[in-house]
Amino acid sequence: MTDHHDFDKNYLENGKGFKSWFFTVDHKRLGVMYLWAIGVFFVLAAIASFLIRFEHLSPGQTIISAQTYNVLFTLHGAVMVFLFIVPGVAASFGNFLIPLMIGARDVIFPKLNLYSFWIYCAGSLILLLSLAAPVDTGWTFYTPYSIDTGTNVILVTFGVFVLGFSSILTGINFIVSMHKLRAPGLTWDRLPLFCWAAYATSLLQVLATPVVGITLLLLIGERYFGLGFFDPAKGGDPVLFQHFFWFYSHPAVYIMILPAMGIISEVIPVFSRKPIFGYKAIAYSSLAIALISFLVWGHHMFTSGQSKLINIIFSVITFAVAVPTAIKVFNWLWTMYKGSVELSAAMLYSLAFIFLFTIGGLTGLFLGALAADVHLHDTYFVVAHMHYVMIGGTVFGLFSAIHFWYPKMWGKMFDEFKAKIAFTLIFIGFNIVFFPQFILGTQGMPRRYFNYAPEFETLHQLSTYGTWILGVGFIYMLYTLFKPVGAADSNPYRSVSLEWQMPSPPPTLNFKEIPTVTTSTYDYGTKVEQEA
Amino acid sequence: MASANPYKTYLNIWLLLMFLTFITVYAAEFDFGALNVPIALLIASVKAGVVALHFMHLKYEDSMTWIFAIYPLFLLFLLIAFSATDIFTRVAN
Amino acid sequence: MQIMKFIKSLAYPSEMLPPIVEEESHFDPETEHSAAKLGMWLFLATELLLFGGLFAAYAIFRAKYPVMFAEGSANLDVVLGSVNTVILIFSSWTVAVAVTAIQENKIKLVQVMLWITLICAAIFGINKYFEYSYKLSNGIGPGTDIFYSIYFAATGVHMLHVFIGMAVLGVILKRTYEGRYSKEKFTAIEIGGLYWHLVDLIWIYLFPLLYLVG
Amino acid sequence: MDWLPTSASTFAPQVDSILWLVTIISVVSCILVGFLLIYFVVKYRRRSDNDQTPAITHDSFLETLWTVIPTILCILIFIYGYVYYDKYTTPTKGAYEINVTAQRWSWSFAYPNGKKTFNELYVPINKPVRLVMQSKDVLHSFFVPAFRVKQDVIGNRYTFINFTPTKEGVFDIYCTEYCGISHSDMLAKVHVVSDIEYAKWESGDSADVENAYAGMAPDKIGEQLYSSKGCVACHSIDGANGVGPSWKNLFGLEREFIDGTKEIADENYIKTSILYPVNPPQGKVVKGYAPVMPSYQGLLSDSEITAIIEYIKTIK
Repeated sequence: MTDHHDFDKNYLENGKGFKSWFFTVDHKRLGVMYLWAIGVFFVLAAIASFLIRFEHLSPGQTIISAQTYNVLFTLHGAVMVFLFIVPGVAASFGNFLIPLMIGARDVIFPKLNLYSFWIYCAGSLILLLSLAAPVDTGWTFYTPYSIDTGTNVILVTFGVFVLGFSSILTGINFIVSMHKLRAPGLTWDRLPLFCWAAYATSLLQVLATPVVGITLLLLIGERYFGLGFFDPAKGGDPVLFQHFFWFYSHPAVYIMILPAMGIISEVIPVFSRKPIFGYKAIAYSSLAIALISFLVWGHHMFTSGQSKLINIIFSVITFAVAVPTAIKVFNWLWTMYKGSVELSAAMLYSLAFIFLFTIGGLTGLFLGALAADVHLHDTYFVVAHMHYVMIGGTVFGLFSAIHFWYPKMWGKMFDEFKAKIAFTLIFIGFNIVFFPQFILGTQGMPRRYFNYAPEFETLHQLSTYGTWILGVGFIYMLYTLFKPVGAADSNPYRSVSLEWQMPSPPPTLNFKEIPTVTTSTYDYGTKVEQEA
Repeated sequence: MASANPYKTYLNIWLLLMFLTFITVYAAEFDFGALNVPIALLIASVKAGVVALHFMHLKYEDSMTWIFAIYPLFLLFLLIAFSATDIFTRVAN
Repeated sequence: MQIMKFIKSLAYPSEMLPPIVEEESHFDPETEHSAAKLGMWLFLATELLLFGGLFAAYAIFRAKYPVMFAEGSANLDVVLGSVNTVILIFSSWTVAVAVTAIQENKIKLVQVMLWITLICAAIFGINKYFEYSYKLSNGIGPGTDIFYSIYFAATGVHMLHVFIGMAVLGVILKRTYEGRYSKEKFTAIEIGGLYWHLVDLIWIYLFPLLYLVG
Repeated sequence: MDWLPTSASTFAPQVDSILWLVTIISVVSCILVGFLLIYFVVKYRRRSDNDQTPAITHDSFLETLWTVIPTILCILIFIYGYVYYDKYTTPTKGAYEINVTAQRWSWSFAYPNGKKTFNELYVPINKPVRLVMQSKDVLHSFFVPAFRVKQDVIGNRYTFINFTPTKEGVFDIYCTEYCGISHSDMLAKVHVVSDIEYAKWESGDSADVENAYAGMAPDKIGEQLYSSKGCVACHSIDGANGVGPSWKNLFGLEREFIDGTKEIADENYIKTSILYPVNPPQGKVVKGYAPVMPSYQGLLSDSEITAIIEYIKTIK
């Protein structure tokens, strides 16, 4: 029809101006826009967290009031969870990569993909509108506090409800794309592990999100009509709200982490020049996690007043989920065995992911053990555990992806050396922020506390100083990324997977001819020593 | 994809559904005690199954569609089973 | 005029998009058809779980407050409920016929059937309106007790789906007059029909649970 | 600084043993992962751009190994966690039952002998205690780090905590379920005392308290009560608006109430407000504030109320 059929034109050059981006159906442009959006929200929520940490430099009021503090941690949690990390890697890199990896010209429902993005924008806007009278419930909206607090709960929950549709529609799009659009020869056991992870994530998005949707709708009903399901004063049950909420929010943890795991599975083989170790185990454990993660939500509620029997059941199943995760960690490690390992910035982030995620996972064992959780629940131990998984895991995975696919996305290279300096600062800063919090929590420092006892001061201060290093590292990373140095080859890392076998940046229609796949995505190394 | 005379089949199915609706209402006249809900749910499920299989053509769909049609039912069961287990085993500990 | 244009652009965003959106599909019609159906089934799965929260709340509170549920249920109008059930199942049948008819290129039949469906849906809505207003005039509303909260929440969310279904089928009906569908191209009617059947399915459960089992 | 808090109940050493067990497992695993990571990175670093690598895709033995070992460890940790949790949740027959009421943002305790205390829990050493807890408003959570016990407190339903204190002393009670603006000030103390002292405290009604304050000026006593009875959670003394009105310059000030009436804040007004804060007809809630203050009837003696009034007079 028009010039976009010109195959030589890459997706970045095909059309200029706001309209050509905001109304595009090109999955690559949508992926890039999601990346921008989550980046902006990440910075917003990070600023909130810096203020929170600054407040803790001394006990009592340091810079902000108690009410502002409560608003800030709610804002930090809600924006980080619903605007940044849930759409996060799946929507940005999922959109950019899945069609390239499966050898398709786009996702199966390109227009729906655009609508999902619009819905995401609308939901974010609604959620942020609530800043006019900011909410102080915490991102978990526990009843009955959220029913009777005077703040803008309805607007925020409605925003989350709308965002849910974006999540669901993106999930449907990815699942159906992977069923219907894989290139000839790209069988399920040749599919890149990032796609497997995205598939498992999409399943969770499609099946878990509606439950939180109805829960938040009912919460709105509680506030408007006084429905009473979650209000003890009306014969309802606040713990039931927690059941409904965590039925979504526990699988949501895996919505956040699985795509990052997928990224690690892509990056490590490339920089080790080895096939991924235990392809099937990693692929199936993604699926296993997706299925079992629906069975463990109650481990967020061991001290909530849940019955003893159900606590025990949830504890057992929780330990069952720990196993597939352990398998993945060792498989990634063993991929490097006898390889040819190059420590690029992307690889450094991936290796840091393995280490930090191991700590995050192991500290989960403390929380899964019933008697220990009684002590540790709702303390800083949980805060530290969660951030080791979410930052040490997801965010490090995202940074790895940003560096790894940078040449493919922008057609340019960044300064590797500077990127490694930024990595070092981020890694050190992160650990200084969050490791002391494990100790704080074990000593009994509760979370969501504006004020704290003087004996916790040293560790709190240490943690706050860490945020400054982390912040500097993050700014330096952005600086490095915004200053490209020279053009990129189509395949600077000599990867064998499909998305690198095309020009950088990719042409608008991806493939002139749909490719036929004949080998595995991880076809590295010589076959002499295969299978002892 | 449809059978020889789909309109006739649909009409039969519709008549069956009407009959089942009548049974549901009629059965509610009697008190079966604890069986009231299971009976109502059983009839409703038969109706739902008929609608899904014939009107929604689930009969002709591939196994993937079947999985996506049935798996949410399993999740719904989990949601109810676990939260009910909690609420009805809360003896004083 | 500007406003009308804007509203129209909301309904048909594609009309104001750059040409790239109007690109013909990258995929063959067969793939597109089966993909749309699979996508719709996935969407139905989410709809089912959306109602799942309500069913779970129903199950738990019914077991907790059996007397309240028995009394509340006895106060609901079984006749009106039964009439609505018959109407909704009938409309499900008409949609099923419409989907088959389009595959035989019988556009006229499709249009008649979709009109009947829409009328049935409207009657369903009017009945619900009478039911709600009767309850509300007697001082019974959401929040009266847990049973009525469930009743209003469940039927309310269901009613919302009826409206959405009406909108979907309405747009499809309009497009049949524009000649957009044929024997070769009927995916929209089929997945619109699937959505309508789901609305029916949910009601098949809600009716006995709310009106009959006391 | 010790990484574990004081251990002062029979449950605490049990929890600590799990914490130690999992810590050891974690440290060993972390060292293993960290070592392998660094070893592989160094040993197999890229030497030339055309390094030959073997195409190892899997190894059934290794994979079974790192499936089985974590599984065994997980089962072990679960069993530990379960056994101690079971002990903790099983009440001892004849335990000393204390009723706990949580409300924003204070704790009150009612004892079997009819005594009541506020933000101060008294328990005898080495006697099993059972707390029967309920919330008057939103969710709260009762947490004593020294005892390693924690349980959410819910409205319209009782929840329970069992513990046997093993060490005399004063320990912190925290609220760990977020409950609003003064969540982090919803603090209390638990006093573990010997049997003899406990008996004294039980029989002595407020005599002990009076003795403790012997020789102190009333306004100084009031200043102590201000923090020990939880007034500090809602009322500032520096003029800042909290949940309730500030006490600065309060005495003698004209107050306007939500029903539009006015009154001068004198001794009688303050006493009435402490005893009947929100219940009409006596209760007068100052305009601009929510009617959330709990009644201190039975929790403060007349002389203590007088002391608080004297203290308020001094805050200028």
